[in-house]
Amino acid sequence: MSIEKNEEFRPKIVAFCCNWCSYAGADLAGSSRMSYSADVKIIRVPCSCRVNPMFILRAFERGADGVIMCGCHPGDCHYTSGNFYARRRMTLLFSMLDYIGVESGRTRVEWVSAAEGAKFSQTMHEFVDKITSLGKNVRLEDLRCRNL
Amino acid sequence: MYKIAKENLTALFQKIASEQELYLPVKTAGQTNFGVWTEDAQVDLDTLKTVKSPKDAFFPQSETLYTCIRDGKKLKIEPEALKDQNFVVFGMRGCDVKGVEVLDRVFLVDPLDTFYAARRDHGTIVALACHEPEETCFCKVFGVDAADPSAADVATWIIDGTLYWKALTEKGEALTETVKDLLEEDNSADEIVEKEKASVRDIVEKLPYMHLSLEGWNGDVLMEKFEDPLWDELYKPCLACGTCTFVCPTCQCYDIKDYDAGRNGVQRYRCWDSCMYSDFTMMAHGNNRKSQKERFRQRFMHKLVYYPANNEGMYSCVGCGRCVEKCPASLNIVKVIKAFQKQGGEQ
Amino acid sequence: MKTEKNRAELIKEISGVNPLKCMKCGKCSASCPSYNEMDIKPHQFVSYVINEDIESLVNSKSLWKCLSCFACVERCPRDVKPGKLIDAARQIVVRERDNTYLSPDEVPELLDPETPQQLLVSAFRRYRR
Amino acid sequence: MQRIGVFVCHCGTNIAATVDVKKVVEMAQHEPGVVHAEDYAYMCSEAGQELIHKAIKEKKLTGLVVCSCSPRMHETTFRNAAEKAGLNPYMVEIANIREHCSWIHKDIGEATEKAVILMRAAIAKVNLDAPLKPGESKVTKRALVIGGGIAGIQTALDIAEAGYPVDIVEKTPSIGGRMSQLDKTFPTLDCSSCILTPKMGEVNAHPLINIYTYSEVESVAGFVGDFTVEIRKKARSVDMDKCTGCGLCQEKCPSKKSLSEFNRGLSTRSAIYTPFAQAVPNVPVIDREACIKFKTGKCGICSKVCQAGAIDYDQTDEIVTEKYGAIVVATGFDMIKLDKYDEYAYSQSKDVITSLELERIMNAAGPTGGHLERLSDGKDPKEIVFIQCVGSRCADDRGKSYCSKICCMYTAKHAMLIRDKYPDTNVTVFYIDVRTPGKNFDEFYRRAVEDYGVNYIKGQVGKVIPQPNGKLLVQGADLLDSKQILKEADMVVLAAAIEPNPDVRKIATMLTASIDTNNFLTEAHAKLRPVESPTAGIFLSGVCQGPKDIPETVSQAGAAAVKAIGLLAKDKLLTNPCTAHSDELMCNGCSQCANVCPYGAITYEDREVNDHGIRERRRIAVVNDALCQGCGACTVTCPSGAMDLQGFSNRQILAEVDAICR
Amino acid sequence: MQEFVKATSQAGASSHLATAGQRESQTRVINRAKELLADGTVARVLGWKAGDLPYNPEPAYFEKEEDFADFVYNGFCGANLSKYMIEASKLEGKTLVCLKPCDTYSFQELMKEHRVDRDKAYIIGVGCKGKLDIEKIKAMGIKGIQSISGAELEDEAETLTIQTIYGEKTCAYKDAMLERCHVCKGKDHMIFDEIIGESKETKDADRFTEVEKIEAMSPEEKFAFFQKELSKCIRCNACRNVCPACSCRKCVFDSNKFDSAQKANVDSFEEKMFHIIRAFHVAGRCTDCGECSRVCPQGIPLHLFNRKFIKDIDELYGEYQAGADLEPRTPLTDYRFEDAEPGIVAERG
Repeated sequence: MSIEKNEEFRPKIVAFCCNWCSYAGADLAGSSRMSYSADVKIIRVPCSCRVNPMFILRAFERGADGVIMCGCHPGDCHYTSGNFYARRRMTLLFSMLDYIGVESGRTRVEWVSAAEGAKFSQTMHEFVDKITSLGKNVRLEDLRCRNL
Repeated sequence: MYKIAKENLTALFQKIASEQELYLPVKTAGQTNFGVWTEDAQVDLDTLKTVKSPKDAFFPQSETLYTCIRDGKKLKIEPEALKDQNFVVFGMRGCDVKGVEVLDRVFLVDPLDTFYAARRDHGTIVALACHEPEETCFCKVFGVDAADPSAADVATWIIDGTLYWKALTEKGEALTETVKDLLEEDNSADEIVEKEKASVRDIVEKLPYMHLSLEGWNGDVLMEKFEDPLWDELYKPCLACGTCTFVCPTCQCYDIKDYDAGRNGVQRYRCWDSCMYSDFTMMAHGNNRKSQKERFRQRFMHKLVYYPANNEGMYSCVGCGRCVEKCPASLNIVKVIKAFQKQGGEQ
Repeated sequence: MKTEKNRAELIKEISGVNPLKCMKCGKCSASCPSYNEMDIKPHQFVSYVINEDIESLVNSKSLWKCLSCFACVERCPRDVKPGKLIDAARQIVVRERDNTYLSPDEVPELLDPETPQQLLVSAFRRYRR
Repeated sequence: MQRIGVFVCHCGTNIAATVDVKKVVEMAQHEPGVVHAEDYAYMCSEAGQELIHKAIKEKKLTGLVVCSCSPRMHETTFRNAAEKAGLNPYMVEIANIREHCSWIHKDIGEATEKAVILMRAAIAKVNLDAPLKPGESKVTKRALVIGGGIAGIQTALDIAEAGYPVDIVEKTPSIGGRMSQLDKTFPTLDCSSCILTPKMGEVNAHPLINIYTYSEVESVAGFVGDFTVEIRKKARSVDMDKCTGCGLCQEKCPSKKSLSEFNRGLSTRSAIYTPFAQAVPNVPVIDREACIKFKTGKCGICSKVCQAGAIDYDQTDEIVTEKYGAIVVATGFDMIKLDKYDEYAYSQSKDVITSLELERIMNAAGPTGGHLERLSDGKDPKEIVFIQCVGSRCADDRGKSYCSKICCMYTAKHAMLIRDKYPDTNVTVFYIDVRTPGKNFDEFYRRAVEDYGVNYIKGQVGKVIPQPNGKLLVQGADLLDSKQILKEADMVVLAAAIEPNPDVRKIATMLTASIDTNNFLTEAHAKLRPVESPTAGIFLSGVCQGPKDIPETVSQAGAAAVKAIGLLAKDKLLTNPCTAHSDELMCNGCSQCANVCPYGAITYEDREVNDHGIRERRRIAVVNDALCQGCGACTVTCPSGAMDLQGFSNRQILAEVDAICR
Repeated sequence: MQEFVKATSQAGASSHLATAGQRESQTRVINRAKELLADGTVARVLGWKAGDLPYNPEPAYFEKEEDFADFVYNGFCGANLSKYMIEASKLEGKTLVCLKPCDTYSFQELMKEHRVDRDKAYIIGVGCKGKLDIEKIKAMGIKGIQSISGAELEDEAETLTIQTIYGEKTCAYKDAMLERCHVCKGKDHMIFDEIIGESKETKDADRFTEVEKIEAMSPEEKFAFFQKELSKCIRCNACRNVCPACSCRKCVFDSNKFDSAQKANVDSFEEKMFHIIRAFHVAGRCTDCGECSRVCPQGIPLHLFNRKFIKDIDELYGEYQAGADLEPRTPLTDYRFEDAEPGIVAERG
């Protein structure tokens, strides 16, 4: 039983979570002790509509292997309509990334309510698996970041 | 003089590239620019003007100067190594070679630009005479002979499927030594080349821009030209993009910027800048050229007045005509010179 | 493999019905013209599928008593469509009989004027694809 | 450069068991800007806060990072602690190393590594934090209640009793709402009018309450504490001040063919009318669509008979503009339309009626004078069938997905009342489930079964078929006895689902209050803030928020009043400082941000700017801090990045991204 | 040299003769402009001034009657003048602006965004029979150009005749047309005060064909395609600066707000970032005027980015043409409850 742990690919995953639903959902996953990979790091934003496509590209530039955005379910946005705008923005952005040849599994949007700790954990499991299967992001990374 | 059949050029390039880096016109996605030679590169010696000038070879669009690496609360500075390998730039036109001379007068004077100097030291220029100059060319105006790129290390001509090769400097001789096996000495070559030169010069005479007059443009007309109300009109179509400066073989302005690579450190690099850009020479107090008119004027005043004032009357335009071809608003230095000329005529 | 679980899954797949949506209101049974002939009532069909007791279903009289009038499908407030479940159970029976069942081309010549209209409609529905 | 203090909480063993807190502290010390780092068992405790206080003072900290539980838990605690020590509370960032780290990871190495990264992200953010100060806004001490039913009436009374003026806007000519249409109320069977009418009178007489009937909200601007509302007073054609309410005009009006809205169309009324006898105000309105004078120009009888000279045919709609500090929505409900339920023959037979119609029939002031009779032939029904859940609990688009909540109880009430008054009449109730949670509710239902002999059958009715003999054949199933039932009935009563008043959508849009897919107004929190809308200053009363019976409505009305009073009692409001701001030098004035702002917080002004020496007038976006809730929709819409969000700025989020990715 | 001057002036004269009768609409624009200047309706005219080569007219203002000697409107007047109206809106008085049908979409989009002032503009909608791309002509190996005939609006000829110092060449008008004209949105002006000159339909291709071709590629091919194209980018910003939708006073790529101010690509990621974000910022606002691709000195088909977004928007949120109306909401500042989820990208493959 001597698997070389260091050789294993550990993806870097950034998760943008809206304060009102998904961040709370992640909190619930925590308080319910529903584990998911430590490769996921959460950034709290007030609403999914605060997530600028620039943030996502920046994450990839800096070496993230996957970026996931979570928000309130459509219709449940704390700010009424934020996630609707976010949904359109992300759909177009993801489509563009796919268009220029970035594997479409590297980005994901999931709606997670404050009550869906299990869904949060499950989603992160799936996403980490997906990114692990895709391997290192090489198409969008700025090499300066890696070399430095 | 040596010669080599055009179909053997690949062998020549292979030979050069086996010993040093070789830059030459390469076609990628429909456009020809100078690039590094590789086995599968599509070499294009027929296109008269590459989109970008070959100045990249000596003054790259961006280059790292040094890197700061963070280690806890300490900082380590690692300067970038200077170029220490020889390389060859093949296929530069006469105007582009003259362009290097313009850059030399900026970067090789005190304070010496060591990055540039290292590249100049290690670079050998193999120029290619023009065969069919075009209507946008006006090199003759600035004293460049399209038919005879004599300021290079090696001058070459392609005539009827044969490349003629003539070393002009020590560096050129040295390069010639390394490829001698592939070249063939030809004593009758001079005659053929002279004939070609004459024919090219004939064409040059017929080109519309080649007789442009630079009367009234020199280092002594600073205030007169600077304050001319004509600028108020000329700049108007300008979109403030950097096309003219980035395709220009003589534009030498650069900006120094930092790239913050996250937690690992910061890379300081320099990159071409354009006097057309709104944040050109932007300082803490603001911008010393606030309007596009001032920025537009700067470019032409620099080429035709400021530079000559500091360089014994030498202009910093070489008449390559790239800006004429590429300006999205169809503005260019020729139109500017002509506008002043027309105004002079009227007065 | 023909387990009850697989058969129940198959019924759900064929019918496109999620039986768990049933709230046991019984409107299907209330609407059914063949109710009295049936041993398993329409609303019970749903629980048989939920409980994966497909064997009882396929052996029931009800299977062949259903006219496929789809009143239950039309009226079900929960979109459970018991009629579709019954129809799917019949499909299972037919499929499990291998290739002995009729091809759609053979149907017309077997028709006789005594055949109830409902049955014809039912047959057409089934062979529509 | 900030002077940052990092505080790592053990949370007993909650964090410390899986995160090596000492290691986190050590790593913190290597971070640029960090001048202090320590750990403690319970950071949120008095003692923990004392440590923070001391460090701020001694090390002159300018920013804090607390590595602890979720910011949703203790962000406020630590912000307050910072403020007490003289630090701006918004210079505090939380690294969530409990919910997002120690509680979900088992491997200490892994969890510690992650905790360090989360800490670095928080440090990166706090480095770019700027002190923020909440703004202040004034509070107009006046409330608006939209809707004059029992919910609106109760809310208005409670607010007025606390000493604040209240305006009620009611769309119909009288307040009273649905409750005024009811006969008796469960589970006590008091007469609805008897308990409602005194309240209507009280509202009418209250010096602090002003009622706008026959009026609608036209527009709403402003924000919590300072709403400006335009109210359209529809032309009543009767002078409110002059009318004495004698009723002569209604008596003499020759146009008497209009269907009475109050009686659900079961009777007619005159063109000039008050909806019902006890209407408040007791001033009629002219229905201009029905009025002969308005249709032909000839008639004018009402004007002739009115001794007070109150009739005014030239009256026009009037717009009143008022300022309010709080707005309570109490727009109530209606029954759904039954046109999609052909199987119940509602549109085919006059003897298939809705429960609300039954209320009117049973009511002494109703179309039949309180006598239960078939509307088709006036005969006494001997066999009555009640069908439950018509359009409620529906998965398809014919009805509503929710349980309408009140039907089980009012059906029991109807059944009981009928059995009581007409012992010869059989009553059968087809039900799916009988839901009776509520004080004395189940007892009430049991009485209907046990004492009054109401026949409850479990099973939904499949079809109601009108028979040639005038009877109604009800085809149902008794699921418990496993038999199909065919029953001939004289009358069928449908417990139709209730739905929010259709006007609420328009009102919600004006208020920027969110609404769910069923058009119910959304509460700020389903459990903890059930009477507040997520939009500040908007409160919810009654069925507009979800199905409710009268006692629940009244208690919620009181709760909404208390929330409104709590707001009105304040002299000033502190606004959330994490709002958007537009950089005037970068703003294009393109209006895209205003398009996405859910709060109407962005306006534009022409302003002279000095852009590095160039002076020019530009159209610049201006954010109203009091309106902005800080969602950030505008910041992403803005292509130039002129719009940025304080507390969650572009550079801060990017810094967090960088810190995580490295 | 003397000979040359003579030769060209002769050529010029003859070509002038050949087209004199065909320049009718240009003359009508000039006459109308002079009228409006004279009666004070407009303070200046924004049009095109003949260049010193047959194919390089430049956008220019005309304020005096004598300026109009140089006024030109022909197949090489491809520049979209609507963006110049941002600056012109700040000037005293009205500016008469000549807009081609496609330019009017941009103008309307700019109106929507309050960047141009309708009251400061007098719009003459000029006809269009497709604009010419000198790069395409040169790519046919035609060089040393002295004169070009057949580029006038009224020319019936389907062929351009090009005199060069290396001899006379011809090429089909269609073959020299800008890509955008082959997928023209139509020759109707969306907004104008008056229209002068006829147009001729030029659409002969579907504008999404190229996008579809890329969509059908494997991720590796897609990546290689864009890598190759974008590696040519010199970050001259011509695409941005010519774009009527990119009218930000301060571009994010020039500001420190996102740490995104980079003047040149140091890493291949940067040009992708630049072009994706640029396309994203104009998504829903881009009228597909094609100026970005026209001006790119490196011939990068930049419209492929914008059109991808347009295609997605059309497919996901309903057909939308930016600039076709003055409705304030664009697809990205609007939504429907039932909008597709982002997962659709992966689902449709």
